[in-house]
Amino acid sequence: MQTLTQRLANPARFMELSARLLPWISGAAGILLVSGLYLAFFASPADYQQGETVRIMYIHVPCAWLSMMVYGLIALSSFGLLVFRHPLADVSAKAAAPLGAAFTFLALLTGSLWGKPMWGTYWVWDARLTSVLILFFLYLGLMALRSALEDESAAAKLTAILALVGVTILPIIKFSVDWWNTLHQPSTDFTSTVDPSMRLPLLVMAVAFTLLFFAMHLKAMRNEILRRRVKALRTQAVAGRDRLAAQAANHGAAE
Amino acid sequence: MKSFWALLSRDVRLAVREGGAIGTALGFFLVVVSLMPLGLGPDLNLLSRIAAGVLWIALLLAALLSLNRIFEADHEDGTLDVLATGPLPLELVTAAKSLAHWITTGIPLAIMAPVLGILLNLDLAAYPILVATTLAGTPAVSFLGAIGAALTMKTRRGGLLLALIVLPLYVPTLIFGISAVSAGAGPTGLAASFLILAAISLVAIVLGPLAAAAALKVQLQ
Amino acid sequence: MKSFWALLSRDVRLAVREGGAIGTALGFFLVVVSLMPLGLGPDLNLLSRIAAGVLWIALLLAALLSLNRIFEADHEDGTLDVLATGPLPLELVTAAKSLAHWITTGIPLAIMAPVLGILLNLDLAAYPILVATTLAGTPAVSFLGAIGAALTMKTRRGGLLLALIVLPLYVPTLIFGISAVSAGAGPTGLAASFLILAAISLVAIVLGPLAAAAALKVQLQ
Amino acid sequence: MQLIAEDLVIDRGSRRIIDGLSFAVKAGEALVLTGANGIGKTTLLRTLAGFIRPFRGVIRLDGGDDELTLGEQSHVVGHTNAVKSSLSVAENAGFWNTYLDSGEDSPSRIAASLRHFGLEDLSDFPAAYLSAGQKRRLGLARLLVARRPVWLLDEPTASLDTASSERLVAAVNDHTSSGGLAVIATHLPLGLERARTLDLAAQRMAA
Amino acid sequence: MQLIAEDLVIDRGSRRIIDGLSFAVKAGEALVLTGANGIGKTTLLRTLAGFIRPFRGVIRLDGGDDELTLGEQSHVVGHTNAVKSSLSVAENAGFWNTYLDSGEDSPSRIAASLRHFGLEDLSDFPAAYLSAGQKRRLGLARLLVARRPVWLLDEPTASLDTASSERLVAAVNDHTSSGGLAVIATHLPLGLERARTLDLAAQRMAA
Amino acid sequence: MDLGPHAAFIWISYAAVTVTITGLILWLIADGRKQAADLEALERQGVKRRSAAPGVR
Ligand code: HEM
Ligand SMILES: Nc1ncnc2c1ncn2[C@@H]1O[C@H](COP(=O)(O)OP(=O)(O)OP(=O)(O)O)[C@@H](O)[C@H]1O
Ligand SMILES: Nc1ncnc2c1ncn2[C@@H]1O[C@H](COP(=O)(O)OP(=O)(O)OP(=O)(O)O)[C@@H](O)[C@H]1O
Ligand SMILES: [Mg+2]
Ligand SMILES: [Mg+2]
Repeated sequence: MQTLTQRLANPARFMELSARLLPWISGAAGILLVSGLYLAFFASPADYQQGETVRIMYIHVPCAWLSMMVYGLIALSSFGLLVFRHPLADVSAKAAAPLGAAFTFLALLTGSLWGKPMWGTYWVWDARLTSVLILFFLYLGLMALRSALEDESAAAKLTAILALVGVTILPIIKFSVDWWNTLHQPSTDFTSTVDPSMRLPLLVMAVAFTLLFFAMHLKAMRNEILRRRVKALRTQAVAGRDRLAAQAANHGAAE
Repeated sequence: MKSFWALLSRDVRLAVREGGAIGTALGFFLVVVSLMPLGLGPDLNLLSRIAAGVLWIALLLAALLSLNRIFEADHEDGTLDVLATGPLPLELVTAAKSLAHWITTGIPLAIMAPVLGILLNLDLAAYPILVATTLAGTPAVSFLGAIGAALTMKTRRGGLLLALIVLPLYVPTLIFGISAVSAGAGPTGLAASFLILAAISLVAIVLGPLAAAAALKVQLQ
Repeated sequence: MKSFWALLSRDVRLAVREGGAIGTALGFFLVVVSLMPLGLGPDLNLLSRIAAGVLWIALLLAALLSLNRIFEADHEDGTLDVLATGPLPLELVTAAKSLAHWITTGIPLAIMAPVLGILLNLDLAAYPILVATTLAGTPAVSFLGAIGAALTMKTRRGGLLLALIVLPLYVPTLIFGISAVSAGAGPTGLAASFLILAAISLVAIVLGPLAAAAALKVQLQ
Repeated sequence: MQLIAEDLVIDRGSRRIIDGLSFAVKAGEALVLTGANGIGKTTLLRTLAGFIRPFRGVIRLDGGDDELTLGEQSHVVGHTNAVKSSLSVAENAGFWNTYLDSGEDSPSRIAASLRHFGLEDLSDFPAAYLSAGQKRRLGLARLLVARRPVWLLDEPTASLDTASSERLVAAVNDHTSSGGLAVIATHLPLGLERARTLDLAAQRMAA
Repeated sequence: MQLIAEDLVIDRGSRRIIDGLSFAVKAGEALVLTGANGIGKTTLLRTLAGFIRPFRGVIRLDGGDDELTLGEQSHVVGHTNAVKSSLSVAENAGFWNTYLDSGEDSPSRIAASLRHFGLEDLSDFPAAYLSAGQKRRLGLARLLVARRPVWLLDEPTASLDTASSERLVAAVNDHTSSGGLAVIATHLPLGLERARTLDLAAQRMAA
Repeated sequence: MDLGPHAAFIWISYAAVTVTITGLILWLIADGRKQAADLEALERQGVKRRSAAPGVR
């Protein structure tokens, strides 16, 4: 009996499975998203302190969570590539990076837009904000490094190394930034302080965004696998011609 | 002229391929700008006061980090020998390479300058001025930097040495660049700084390639 | 061990010959420190407030400018191939090279730090602390930087890319380095920052060579 | 057309490398420079190209273009290949074709030069992945992407296989037979037509 | 001692370069690799040295030190020389001598290796000023500054003059006759003793 | 629906998220189509795959 990862290790199997899963995940994400939006706008009250702007929370918080979760996924995939040489690990890491960067960017953006009415400024150099910003830079670094390297398999391993280094450094950054500036807003304990009337929409939106991410990630992985097939076919075409030429040249030299 | 364009476009293409010019420029800019508050303290008032300085320092940094190999790489693989015996005088070779450097660092960073503005709380109305003055001032950075790059071509770790040589040359650009961007200047002060910046760049565009070509001729022996 | 010392002393010697390490470090320091008032305005109070920031930014700059070739040069002339088949595991090779980088940039800049103090009106009593914290914190700069240098070894103009990759990794060092140096910390705060700085450096000394060696193994293929 | 060197004296860092050398190469002729490592072949070629200024002596190209220096009328192929790793084979050749301003029908000229050196199948290949000999061939292809009357070649067959060496010899023979001239430093017998040999060692002993 | 490769398959960037190659080189023997440019000689040597991981197949050194990889028991001389321009000739040789940890009487060993390749007069010369062939000789001198049982040489005679090539051949013959083994890629007939030739082109066609 | 004095911030937030995510989705779909088309074109030219899963070994 094969384990799930073993079965998934075969890209052909993955293509088959993902093709079957993708519509379901996207559908579920869509339904949850619509109901989440309904709950967020029509079935939840304005905050007694923050007023209507609290509705930004329903997208800000899922994006912020995803920004960290996706980095965790990339780190896991990188580990899978470097240690187990899992054939799909790099496909997963490569596909996730731009998505993670996008969610991090959205967390920053919606946070800034929330900050203006709440704190009177778009940006403060607060601990949580700064560490999210640095997370965003790590994403940028991953993508920049990959795009600067031509050899695909080397690029995969090198970005994996960078991702793992980043994951060890991230907690240190989080902790150092906390230390450096203790003025930041005290982190509210979500489960106990957020009113149940807001907890439900937030939860629905969070699940919807997570499913949305997985749908996009699957699609991006499928695209990446196809891209690699195309590339391999192209180089094989060149290689075939070149091999013939090398043989011809050698033949000529021998005569 | 055809040779000039060929060289220019080759250098731009290399910069894009080897360094991923624009994306890297954006990322670099973001990182430097956000490290400054970490270095100087998160006081927003202070930050918006020094925003102009941070912008120009990021520019100089980007120049320093990308300049030091512009001749060295061509020298090492023998390209410089062929360029020197080509139809283009060496002065135009250095001009084309400096121009390519400006296109691949000066322009992207000028376009990205407003990003800095947001992070440092800069006045929205100042953005067009910011971009314009950066565009007018950065040619000096590339063309003067080329002199340093040519002089340090054969010292294998020219980075710090290059910085030591060219940073003093950047002082006028830095002063007027900052005074053009900083808010307090007023329209006439702005116009004056802008013109002076442009003038410095023009001088650099003339002087830089000549001096760099002279340095290269010595280095090729 | 003999191999380790041989490599270390060769790298130090190369840095001294090719870059004139200490003299360049001093000059670079002077230039950066004297450019800061131009960028930030000549307010002496402000300047002494940000002295610590300037010191650390100069350090990071020096690292960025001298790091990007530490593996690339050895790769291009084939030395890296021989080092990789030598008696020393690649992890120790990268450790030796990072250590050499620290000796040729970290130490000179730490020793020069009081120069900055004079220029920026720093309290005399703070000098020993300044030097000590700089010495404790800079290994992280060299050893983490080596990771970036190894990752960008084959991208020919890695300068900006290297900066983009390693600057975020420098954030903890920067924050604690500054909080250790800046006057307001008080003795306990100082001791804490100093210890944390040393701890970060230790983490970097372990992590850096491992990651850099892993990257080099991939690059050598 | 004739390349003339008279009483050349060349110093490098206070060492006299070439001392009173005179020679002439006529159009249609190739001059092969030989001599042990370090005798001064590269130094002499770089002096002819105009990079090194001789301590004494005259170098001129009789019948050449008076507006141009000798270097500007020469193809210089040194120990390095002037190949950019991040460009493809075709892009490398294309760049030199445009830069050196051949003026003539470029695409077919580039294709022909790549074909001559057996690189046509590798056109879209990044030069970084070429083998040593393939890279050398790409460096040599520069000789054919633009016409220049003088060829100054420094150990052109280094790391070439036998077949490619023969292609190079054929290219030089073509060049000389169509009125060009060449000065070639080499350690190996090349089997060129219309070639004379100048042994720098013998010359040095005579001086 | 015996170097054995079994059923090697080597890919580079999704191209299959070597497909099912097997060979064995015994102590006292030299294997000469030949074949056109780009056939895969450098790739094979770098695989033996351990830089490239083969897609399939086994490489082992029977009778070698089991604690060390094949690369760590080999001298690898590639297309580049591993010579630092800013060090002098003696410093370059001295560094490799210490680094590779010869253990034996070092100064005389360094002197002997420089002498073997005719570099003794240049010891204090900065390597930056060496001619191409002199630099190559300095790269080859590394073979003699420390003892290693396996030599992997990639076109070692590139840019050497005839006399120096003969010195190299003598060094390889010495090495094999004292129980070492060597794998050498070359385009030129070297005249080695106790050498067998492996033509990669023929091998490829058979595959 | 009245979103109070800061309606613009809310709308911009939601708009930004919508635009970014829709953009990503559209790009993913377009990219997928392009890869599929390229693959089909190559296979029609008769280039065959040698091993099952190239590039992911
Ligand atoms: C650019 C600015 C901002 C960034 C980068 C940011 C980042 C984050 C992150 C990373 C989280 C998840 C943290 C966790 O679960 O522990 C989060 C959650 C949250 N953020 Fe923000 N945020 C920003 C601005 C704001 C603003 C202005 C507010 C409201 C005044 C806000 C309110 C919240 C709330 C209520 C949560 C829910 C989770 C919790 O309370 O721990 N954020 N944000
Ligand atoms: N990353 C890569 N992707 C695809 N092909 C590659 C890559 N790297 C090298 N090659 C190809 O591998 C082949 C083998 O190259 P190698 O350097 O081993 O040849 P060689 O026999 O040493 O030739 P030479 O005699 O010119 O030195 C060449 O055809 C080269 O183009
Ligand atoms: N700056 C310098 N100072 C002193 N001597 C130098 C300098 N540069 C080169 N030389 C010496 O000049 C001599 C000529 O070198 P050159 O490169 O011309 O030799 P070559 O004939 O091309 O040799 P090869 O066959 O090895 O390429 C060499 O002996 C070299 O050591
Ligand atoms: Mg020579
Ligand atoms: Mg080879």
